[in-house]
Amino acid sequence: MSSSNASNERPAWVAHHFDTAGQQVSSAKLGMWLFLATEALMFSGLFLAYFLIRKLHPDMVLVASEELNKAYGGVNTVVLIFSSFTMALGVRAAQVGNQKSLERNLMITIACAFIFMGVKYIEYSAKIHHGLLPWNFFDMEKAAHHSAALASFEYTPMFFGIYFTMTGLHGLHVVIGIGVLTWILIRARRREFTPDNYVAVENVGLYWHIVDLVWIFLFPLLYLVK
Amino acid sequence: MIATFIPPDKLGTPPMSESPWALLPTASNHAAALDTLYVFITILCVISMILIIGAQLYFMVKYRKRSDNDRTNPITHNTKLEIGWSVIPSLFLIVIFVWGEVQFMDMSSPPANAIDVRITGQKWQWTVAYPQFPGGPSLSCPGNAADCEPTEKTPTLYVPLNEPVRLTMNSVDVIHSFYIPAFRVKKDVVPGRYSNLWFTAIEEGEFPVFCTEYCGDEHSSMLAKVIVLPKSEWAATVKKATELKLEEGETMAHYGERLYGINGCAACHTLDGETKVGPSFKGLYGRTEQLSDGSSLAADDNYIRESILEPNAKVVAGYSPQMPSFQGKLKDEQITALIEFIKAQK
Amino acid sequence: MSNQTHDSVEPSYLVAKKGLLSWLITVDHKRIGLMYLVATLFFFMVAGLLAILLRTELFTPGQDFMSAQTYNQVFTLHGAIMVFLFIIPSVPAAMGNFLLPLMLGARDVAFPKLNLLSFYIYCIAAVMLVLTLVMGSLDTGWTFYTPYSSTTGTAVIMATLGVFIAGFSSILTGLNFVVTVHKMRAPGVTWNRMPLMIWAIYATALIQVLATPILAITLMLLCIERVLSIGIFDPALGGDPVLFQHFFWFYSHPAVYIMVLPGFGIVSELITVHSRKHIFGYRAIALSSVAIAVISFLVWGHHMFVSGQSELAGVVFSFITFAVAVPTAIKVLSWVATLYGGSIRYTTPMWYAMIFLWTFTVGGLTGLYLSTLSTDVHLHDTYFVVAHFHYVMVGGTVIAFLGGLFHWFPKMFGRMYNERAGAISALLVFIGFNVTFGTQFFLGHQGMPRRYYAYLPEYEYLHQISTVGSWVLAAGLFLVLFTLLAGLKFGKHAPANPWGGVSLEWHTATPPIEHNFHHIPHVESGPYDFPEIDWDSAKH
Amino acid sequence: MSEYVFLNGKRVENPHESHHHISPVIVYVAVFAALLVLTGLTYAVSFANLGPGSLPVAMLVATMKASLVVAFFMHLAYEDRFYLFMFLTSLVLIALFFGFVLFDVNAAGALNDEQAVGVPRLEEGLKASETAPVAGEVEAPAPDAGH
Repeated sequence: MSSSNASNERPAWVAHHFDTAGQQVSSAKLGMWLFLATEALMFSGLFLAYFLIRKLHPDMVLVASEELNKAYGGVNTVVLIFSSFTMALGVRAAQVGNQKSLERNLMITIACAFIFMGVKYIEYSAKIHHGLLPWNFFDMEKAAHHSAALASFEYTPMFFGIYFTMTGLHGLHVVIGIGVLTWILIRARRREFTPDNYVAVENVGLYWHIVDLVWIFLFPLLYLVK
Repeated sequence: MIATFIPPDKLGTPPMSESPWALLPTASNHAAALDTLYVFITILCVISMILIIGAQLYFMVKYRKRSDNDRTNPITHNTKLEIGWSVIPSLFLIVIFVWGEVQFMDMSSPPANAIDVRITGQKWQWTVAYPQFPGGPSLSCPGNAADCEPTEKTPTLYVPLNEPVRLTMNSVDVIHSFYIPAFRVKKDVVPGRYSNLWFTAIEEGEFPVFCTEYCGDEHSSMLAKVIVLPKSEWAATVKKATELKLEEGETMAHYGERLYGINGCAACHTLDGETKVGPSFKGLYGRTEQLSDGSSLAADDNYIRESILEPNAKVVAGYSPQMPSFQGKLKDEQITALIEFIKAQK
Repeated sequence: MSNQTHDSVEPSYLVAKKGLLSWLITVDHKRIGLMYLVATLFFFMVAGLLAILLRTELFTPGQDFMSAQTYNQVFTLHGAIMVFLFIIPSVPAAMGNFLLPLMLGARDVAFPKLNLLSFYIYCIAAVMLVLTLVMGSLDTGWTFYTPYSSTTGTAVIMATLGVFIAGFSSILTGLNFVVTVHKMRAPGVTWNRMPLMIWAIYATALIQVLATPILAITLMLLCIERVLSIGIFDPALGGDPVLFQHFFWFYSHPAVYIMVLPGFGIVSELITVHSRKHIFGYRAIALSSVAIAVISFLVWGHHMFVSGQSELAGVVFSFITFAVAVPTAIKVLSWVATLYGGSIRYTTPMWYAMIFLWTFTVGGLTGLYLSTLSTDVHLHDTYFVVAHFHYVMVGGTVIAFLGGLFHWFPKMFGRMYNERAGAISALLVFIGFNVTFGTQFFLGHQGMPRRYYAYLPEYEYLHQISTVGSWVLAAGLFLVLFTLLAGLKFGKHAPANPWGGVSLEWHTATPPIEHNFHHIPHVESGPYDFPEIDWDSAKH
Repeated sequence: MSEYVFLNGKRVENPHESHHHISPVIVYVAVFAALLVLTGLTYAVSFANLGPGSLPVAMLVATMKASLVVAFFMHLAYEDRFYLFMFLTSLVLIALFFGFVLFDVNAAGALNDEQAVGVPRLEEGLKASETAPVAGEVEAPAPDAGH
């Protein structure tokens, strides 16, 4: 069911170098999908580093991953999936022009993002407290005191090196997501989006879903290693 | 610091082929096999060049602009021709690939009865050791002279004629690459894992060894020498080159000086007070040293002994912990000799 | 064709807006293209001078006028600046930005503001890379191999961040071009009616988008290795340095196709326009561009045959590398076939296209030695490799870039250059280039290793010839610069279509107006249907 | 200007009318529920200690979740086919990159053993306590007992 704007005159928001609104929207979306492909390729480098560490030191990874708190990981996963859900509802609200529901969903998504970062903060401080950090900052006494099994492996800090890199880069993308979502919320408040011109909301939605997607793969690999 | 470049006459310059167009000396089994493939590819390339550039030049002359109202040929494509010039080169490519692949497989599977030699790459020095002749690293004087200054000696790989030799190589710091042009063999020497390389020398003589993986300031002077000897002389020469013990009547300090030259201490510790990578030995003995963790202690016998075996335990302030450990490389008697030598450096 | 009546009334994009600010915040793809052109040519000169320093130092075996450390820093910066600041952005960003919308009949690229942003990201990257000179320079080689790069004291982090940011500029440009080619084509410009320059830039943009993120993550891991040290590249901490080479070459081999594919695009245009002939095998050349782009992702292991990579992987990579040779051969043979039955005009661009065919064919054929497993064991990391990649990079991309510069100079600036000076520059570049790098093939097969500061005296004779050759090449390149600058100042006004090209960029004014076309052109015929071709002779 | 607008050679009737796919809310709720169930499944997989099989199964579950999000939340199911093609190309590149690198890391040690070279595998490396076989007396680098 297509929107009814069948007239020929050119809406204001179509940029001068585009001939039709459809051309501008599809260009924006193709550009976003290409950007998402680059994001996926960048994170794939880190996932390969993880698989390499797992191949080089399989038993160390199993023991070291026990240190990660599965409950916090689980909460974070549900929070992110819920925020993905509300984001999708937000995009749908923009499509049908339901202004109130768009703003509400955006706010919930941003709230979930903050919760996610909060849980991340708790996890990181627990690790720092136990000295479970990459090589340069790894504290063998604290780690050994924390759990004897860890100290028996020679390359334990390697796991925490890749753990902090992956979750750190993902966390950075969540923070960028918060910034971009707030910007879209401001524009939504200014009623800039109409059922014909909502591609900005959709692109931010796509970005947020990719951030959630990366966590969906990251969570089982880091937390639920068996 | 200027690269301590080993002057060529000290290094048995290779009997290079007279003109740059001739091939290198074919001094190993791989070299002989490889050169035929090398020449085959060259012939293939020359013929293709002649065909392509010849056609180009012919067209350039024949179809140059005659007048303003020239009419040009409407041909836009010719499927048969295009398929032809895709399939024919592919056939040649497959031939080269298979030929190269067979040789490569032969190059990377050493025979079981090969003589085992251990090579260690370290920042800017090769160390050649023979498990059969335990002792010091195998070195030789320039021009194969009987005796010369310890610091002038070049690491040398003595190889018997017509006998397979397998090199098991490892690096202690960064990636190096052991390359003997005359034998057409090369393998990266990677820290943290062993890499191996084998050949059978088929021609006597001296050949240079290069390091071909960039490894820092003196990458270009990290050279060594391969000397191919008849099977009969090989064992005796190696035994003499690698033996490292206190001759009768030789003072411990002089023995220490020989060890100082052979084990590559000169690469980082100078004798004239100028700091290179590590502290200079001049006036070191007995001086109180300020350590990196703030404490300070006198540089006495056991500090030097400990620094040789676990160099990173007590590092002097201002120096980075780069020194490789000599644990298992130096016997106690040799460490005492080195300490005597350092004492003598006032 | 679209009517030309009131093109001449409107001012050209050069004079439409005045003042430095109008250039710095422009979103006009033509102005951004020129800004890229000036920046990349500047860095080409900087890195070129570093190259002359290198060659002059190698004149004698021992030390001439710089120490080993300085020499290592000079060759590293020569490599890094040439690769990341000149050859990757030069053709796609400088010429691609200028020509893509014009050849497609569009008014601008899909995301003009993003285009300007990627130029400024490029400027930040350039500043950071040049800043490393001040902060202890860089001596790891442009390949940043660990564990040397993670342990050396030089400014590796500043350099890797600079290259990391240059990667973003490359991704955004590639993304912009892919969307433009898909969504902004003028009516009638179907996939088979696009000029081959567009096919080449489209294939390059695809590689830029899909390969550069891996470089981003590799360099980020290197920075983290130096600061926090994860240890996957450091053997002492449980990792393996060969992994870095896998990560690095997975980007860097597609990157060498980012460098050379645009050169192919330019040559296709030059040869057709100047020999007044339809391209021979349009579909074959277009598809081989995409085929090269695809295969380029499968062959990175041929840089690591002797690096401790397993022999089985070496065999697989060697076989696929041979597969890349076929589409490249098809291209070269199709270009030579295009000359058949033509009416060849020997203008400067055509001279450059002709010497391209020689230098690139030599570069391509010497690649056979390096993709064959056993000969690569002998030739890896020797001057043979240096000669091979210079024949493909300088002999391929740079000579095509110079040809393209002379070809579209009238369209960009509305002035003509001095034809005689251009031809002499082509001759000088040809002689200097072949003398410099031709001798290096023999140096390499004699076993002279790469990146050597001091060498055995046997190699001195060839090194001296090569050094003299490099001076001739430098003279030729400076002559190119003076010819173009003189053309800019004193050149007479160029006619609207000096070469008689029929692709869309020649249908608008010279230099083009601000938004390219008054009325969006309707294209009915292909980009190579020259008036001189007598189609009816094909009937009987 | 009422001149007709063409796009890629085809005349466009009403150029500024754009058609989007709007899926009903129920689709989103269903996908959300499915995602929660699958997350529970991921937990179950990890506690069901399938041994070596747990990684592939966990990856399978994660891929199912990912394809749900991509298809419905990101509307890829209703979009222009080229976006799907681009996304799959990047996945193929990732698989290629992983495949070759992991194959190589795996094969590096194996080949040495296969040729009975008796070269210690990667894990032992040099850091372990065995004596470096250079100048001192040589015994086969015994696998160190530390682990």
